[in-house]
Amino acid sequence: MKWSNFTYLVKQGFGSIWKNKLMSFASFCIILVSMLLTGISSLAMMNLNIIISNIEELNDVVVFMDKGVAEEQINTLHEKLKQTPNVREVKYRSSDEALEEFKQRYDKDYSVIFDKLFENPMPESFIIKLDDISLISNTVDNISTFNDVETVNAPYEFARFLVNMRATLMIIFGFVLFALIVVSLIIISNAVRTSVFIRRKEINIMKYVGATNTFIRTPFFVEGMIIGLIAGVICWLLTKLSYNSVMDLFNSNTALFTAFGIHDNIQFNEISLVVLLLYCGFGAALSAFGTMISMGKHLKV
Amino acid sequence: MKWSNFTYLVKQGFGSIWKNKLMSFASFCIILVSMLLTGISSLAMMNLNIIISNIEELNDVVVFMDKGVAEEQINTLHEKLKQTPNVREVKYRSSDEALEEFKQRYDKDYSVIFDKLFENPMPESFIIKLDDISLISNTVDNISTFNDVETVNAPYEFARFLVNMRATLMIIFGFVLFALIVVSLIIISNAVRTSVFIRRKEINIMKYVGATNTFIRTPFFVEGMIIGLIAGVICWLLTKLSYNSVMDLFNSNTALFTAFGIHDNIQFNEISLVVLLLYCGFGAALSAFGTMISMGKHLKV
Amino acid sequence: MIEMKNIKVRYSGGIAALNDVNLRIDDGEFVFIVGNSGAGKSTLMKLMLREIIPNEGRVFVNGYNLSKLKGKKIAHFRRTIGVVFQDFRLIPDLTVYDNIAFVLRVTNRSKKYIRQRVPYLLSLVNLADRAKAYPHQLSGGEQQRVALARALANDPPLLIADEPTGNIDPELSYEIVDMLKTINDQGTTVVMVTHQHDLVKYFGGRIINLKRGQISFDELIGGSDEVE
Amino acid sequence: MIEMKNIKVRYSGGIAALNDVNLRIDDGEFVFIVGNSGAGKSTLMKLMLREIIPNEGRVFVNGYNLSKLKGKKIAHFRRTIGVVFQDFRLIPDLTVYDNIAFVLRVTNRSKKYIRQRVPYLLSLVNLADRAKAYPHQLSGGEQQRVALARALANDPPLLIADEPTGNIDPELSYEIVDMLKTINDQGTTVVMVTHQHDLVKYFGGRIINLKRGQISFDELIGGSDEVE
Ligand SMILES: Nc1ncnc2c1ncn2[C@@H]1O[C@H](COP(=O)(O)OP(=O)(O)OP(=O)(O)O)[C@@H](O)[C@H]1O
Ligand SMILES: Nc1ncnc2c1ncn2[C@@H]1O[C@H](COP(=O)(O)OP(=O)(O)OP(=O)(O)O)[C@@H](O)[C@H]1O
Ligand SMILES: [Mg+2]
Ligand SMILES: [Mg+2]
Repeated sequence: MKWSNFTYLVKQGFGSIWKNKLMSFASFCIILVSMLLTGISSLAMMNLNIIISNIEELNDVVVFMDKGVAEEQINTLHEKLKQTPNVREVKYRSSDEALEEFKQRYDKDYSVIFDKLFENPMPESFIIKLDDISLISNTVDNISTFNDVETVNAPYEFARFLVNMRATLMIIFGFVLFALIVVSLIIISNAVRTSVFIRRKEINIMKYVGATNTFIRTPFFVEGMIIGLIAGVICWLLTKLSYNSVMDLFNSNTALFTAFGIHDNIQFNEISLVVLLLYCGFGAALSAFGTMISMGKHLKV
Repeated sequence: MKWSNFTYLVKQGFGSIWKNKLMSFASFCIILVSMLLTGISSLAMMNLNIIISNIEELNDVVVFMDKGVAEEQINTLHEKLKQTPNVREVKYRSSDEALEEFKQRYDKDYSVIFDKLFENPMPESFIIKLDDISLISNTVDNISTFNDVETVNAPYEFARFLVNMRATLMIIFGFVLFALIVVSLIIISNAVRTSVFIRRKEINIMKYVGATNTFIRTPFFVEGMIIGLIAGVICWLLTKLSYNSVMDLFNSNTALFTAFGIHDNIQFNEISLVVLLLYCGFGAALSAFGTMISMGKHLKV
Repeated sequence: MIEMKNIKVRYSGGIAALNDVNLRIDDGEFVFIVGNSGAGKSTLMKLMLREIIPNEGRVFVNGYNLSKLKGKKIAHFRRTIGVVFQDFRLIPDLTVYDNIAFVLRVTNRSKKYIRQRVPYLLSLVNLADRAKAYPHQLSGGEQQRVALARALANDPPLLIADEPTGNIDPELSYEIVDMLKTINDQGTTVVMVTHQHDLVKYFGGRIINLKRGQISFDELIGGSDEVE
Repeated sequence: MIEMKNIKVRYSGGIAALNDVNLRIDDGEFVFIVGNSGAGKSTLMKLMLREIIPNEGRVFVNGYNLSKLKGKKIAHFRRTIGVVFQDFRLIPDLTVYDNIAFVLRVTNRSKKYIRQRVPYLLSLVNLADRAKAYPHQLSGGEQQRVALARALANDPPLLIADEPTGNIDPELSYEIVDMLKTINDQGTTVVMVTHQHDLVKYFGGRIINLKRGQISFDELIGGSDEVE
C-alpha cells in the first residue's frame, strides 16, 4: 500500500467518526460506562482488601506469662516467639505497662475498681501480630505449649469474623466484577456490531469495486481505536476524579480514616499511569478489534 | 382506526422485534444492564443503611448512678429517663448484674483482677438506646444533669464514627446512583435513537405514502414496550437471584450475620412485587417513550 | 388540480433546481414531463408531494395549499395522491404484498377489501407470483412495478409517476402506459416523468419539457396510436 | 474473456433465475443483453462479478475461475472489471469525487494521478460541477453517470453495465453508448444490459436475449449508425 493511501485511510477513519456521530457517540458511551464500572469496582475491591487486612492487623494475640518469671525466661520466650511460624511481630509488655494500659482503657467506666487494688495483678505479656490471621488457632495452640506461657488470649471470634467477611466480600466483588466484564463485553460487542451493521451496504459496495479487506478495515480500525482511546482517557479522568473525591471524603473524616486503617490505601497517583494505560489499551483494543471482528461477515461478499 | 388495523399494528410491533434482532437485542441488553446496576445499587444502599443503623443500635449509653442510692431513687430516674427526648429504650442494670457482666467480659484476660475484689464496686446503672445517635452528645449532657446520676458513659467516638460513615457512604452511594441513572439515560437514549436511526428511511417512506404519525409510531411503541417489559422481567429475575445468593452468603456465615445485624435486612420476597413493577414500568417506559421521542425528527417529512 | 406559482427551489450548495416555474394541470389531464438529467423533473414531483417546499412561490394540489399544510393534514393530503418514486422507495422490511397492503391499511380499508385488492393490483403489474418476496429479492423492473401497484392501490384522484418504466422492457412499458391511459380515461389525473421519447411520441398528450429548471415547452401533441 | 458453462442459479424461494445458460464473450466484443424484466439479466451480471456463485456450472472471467476464487484474489479479480450497477451502489458517505477516487485508491494509484483522473472522468459524464455533492444530493440520472464514471476509472479490460442509461435522457444515452463504443474500439470488452431497443437497433452488434432464465437469441445484427 502506498504511504499516501495509508494516510488517506487513517484520515478516513477520523472523518467517519464525525460523519457517524450518533453511532460513534453511542459506542463511546458504552465503552466508557463499561470500563468505568469495571475499573472503579476493581479499585474498590483492591482497597477493600487492604482495609480489611489493616483491620485484621489491629487484632493482636496476647501471650500472658506465668506470674513472677525471671528476666531470662522472658527473653527466652521472646526469642522463641520470634521464630514461631506465622508470627510477624512480637512486642514485649511489662506488667506495669499492662496495668497502665488497662487503667487507661477502663478508667472511665470502672475507675472504682482500681481503688480496690493493692498490688499489680497483671502478668508479663507479649503482643503478637500474625502473618495470616486465618491460621490463628493453629498458631495459638502452638504457642500455648511453650514454657512459662500461662495463657494465650486470641480474638478468635473477631478473627473468624474478619476472615469470613473478607472471603464473603471478595466472593461478592469477584462475582460483580465477573458479571460486569461479561455484560460489558456483550454490550460493547453489540454496539460495535450495530455501528458496523449500519454501514454494511457501504462495506459491500467497497468489496464489489475491488477493495481488499485490509483497505476497508483500516478506517474502521482507526475509527474504533480513536473512540476507544478517547473513552480510555475520559474514563481515566473520571476514575481519578471520583477516586480522589472518595478519598477526600474519608480523609476529611479522621474517625473513619483511622478506623478503616486507610493509612496505607492505594494512592491514585501511584497507579495513575497504569490505570490510564489499561483503560486506553482495553478501550482501543475492544473497540478496534471488536469493530474488525464484527465486519467479518459483511466482508464475505 | 379500525380494530383490525390496530391489531395489525400491534402484530407489526411484535414482528419487527424479530426482524431487527440485532438492534432489539442491543436495546434489550442496554436497558437490562442499566436497570440492573441501578436497581442492585439501590437495594445495596437500602440494606447498608439498615445495617449501619443496626450497628448504631448496638452502641448503648450507660448511665451510672451514685453509689448506694435507694430503690425509690432508682425508680424515679428510670421514669425520668424514659421520658427524656431521643431515648428509645431504657433498661435497668443492678450492680450485681453489672459485676457479673464485667466478669464475663474480662474474665479471660484479667481474671486475676477479680480475685482481689472484696466487695462489688459496681454502681447501679441504666442502659439506654437512642433514637438518633447523631444527637448523642446533647442527650448525654441532658442526662448528666439529672439527680443521682454519677456519670454517663457514651460511645462518643464510635457514634461519631458511625454517623460519619453512614453519611459518607450515603454520599458515595447517592453519587454512584445518580451517576448510574444519568449514564443509563444517556446510553438508553443512544440505543433507542440508533434503533430508530437505522429505520429512518422506512419511516420516511411511510410518511410519503400518507401514514399518520400515530400509525407509524404504534408498532415502534409496541416493540419498545415489549423489549422494555422483557428486560424488566429478566432484570427482576437476576436481581432476585443475586440478592438472594448474597443473602445466603451472609446467612451461611453466622459471624458476619450477627456482626452486621442482618437480622432485619430487607427480604426480597417482601419487595419482590414492587421491584418487578418498577423494573417493568421503567423498562417499558424508557424503551417505548424513548423510541417515540427519537422518532420525532424522522417523522417531520 | 395542480397549480404552481413562481416556484423557485434552491438546494443546499446553491443549485437552483427550479427557477420561476408556473404550471397548471387540470383534473383529468395526462401529462408527460420530459427533460435532461438534472433538469428538475424529480424536484417538481417532490414539490407536488410536499416532500420539499419551495424557497419561493406557492403550490396547490388537490385543493390543498401545500405551504400551509401541517401535521395530520399532510398525511391526509398525501393519501389523495399515488406516487411512483424514481428510486422506488419500497419498505425493505415488508413483503411485496405488505408493501401494497400498507397504503390500504393507512386509509383504514377493511381486511376483506385488502385481501381482494392486493392480488388484483399484483396481477395488474404481472407480479402475482412474487407477493411473498421482499424488495431486495426482486429485479429492478419488478421493484418498479411494485411501486406502481402501490401507487394505484387507493384509486387516487392524482397519480404522480417519476420514470415508472425506466427499468422495464419496451413491451411492458407500452402496456403500463396504456393502463395509465385507461385509468386516466376514468378520471384520474396522471403526471408522468419519462425519458422514453418513443413512448411520448406514441401516446401523445400534453408534454412539458424542463430545461435547467425552467419550462421550455408545454404543448399538446397528437400521439401516433390515435393516427394508426 | 467471459465463459459460462451450464449455469443454473436458483434463489431462495425456488426461483430459477438462470437455467442452463452457456455463454462465451471474447475479449474486445461489445454485447447488448436484452430481455424482459425478471428474465435474469442482472443475475448474469452478478455472476460475472462473483457477487453470487451459481448453484451449478462454472464461470470464467478474465482468466479467473470464479468458483475457486478466494480471499484477496476476489478483490484483485474485481479490479479487472468496471461495473455499473442497476441500483448504482454509490457509497453514501463519500462525495462524488471520493466515490470515483475510491476505486483508484483501491488500486494504489498515486495522489497526482487521482487528482488528474477524477476531474477528467467527471467531465466525461458531464458532472464536473457536482464533484463535491453526496450521492443523495444528485438526481437519478446524475447518480447513474457517477456510477459510470467510477466503472471507467481504472480503464478496466472488461466493462459490465447494468442499464447504464435507464435514468438518462435519450440524447445523453446515445452519447454514452457512443463513448462505450469508442472505449470498446480501444480494446475493452463491454457487456451492457439495456431496455432501450432503439439504442440496440441504432448501434447494433452482438445481441443476447434472455427469456425466463434462458438465452433465446444470440446473434450479431448490423446497426443503423453504420448504414447511415
Ligand atoms: N438533495 C439535493 N441537494 C442538492 N442538490 C440536489 C438535491 N436533489 C437534487 N439536486 C440537484 O438538483 C438538480 C435537479 O434535480 P432533479 O432530481 O430534479 O433532476 P431530474 O430532472 O429528476 O433528473 P433525472 O432525470 O436525472 O432524474 C440536479 O442538478 C441535482 O443535482
Ligand atoms: N435475492 C433474490 N432472491 C430471490 N429472488 C431473486 C433475487 N434476486 C433476483 N431474484 C429473482 O430472480 C429473477 C431474475 O432477476 P434479475 O434481477 O436477474 O432480473 P433482470 O433480468 O435483471 O430484470 P430487470 O430487467 O427487471 O432488472 C427475478 O424473478 C427476481 O425476482
Ligand atoms: Mg429524477
Ligand atoms: Mg436487472
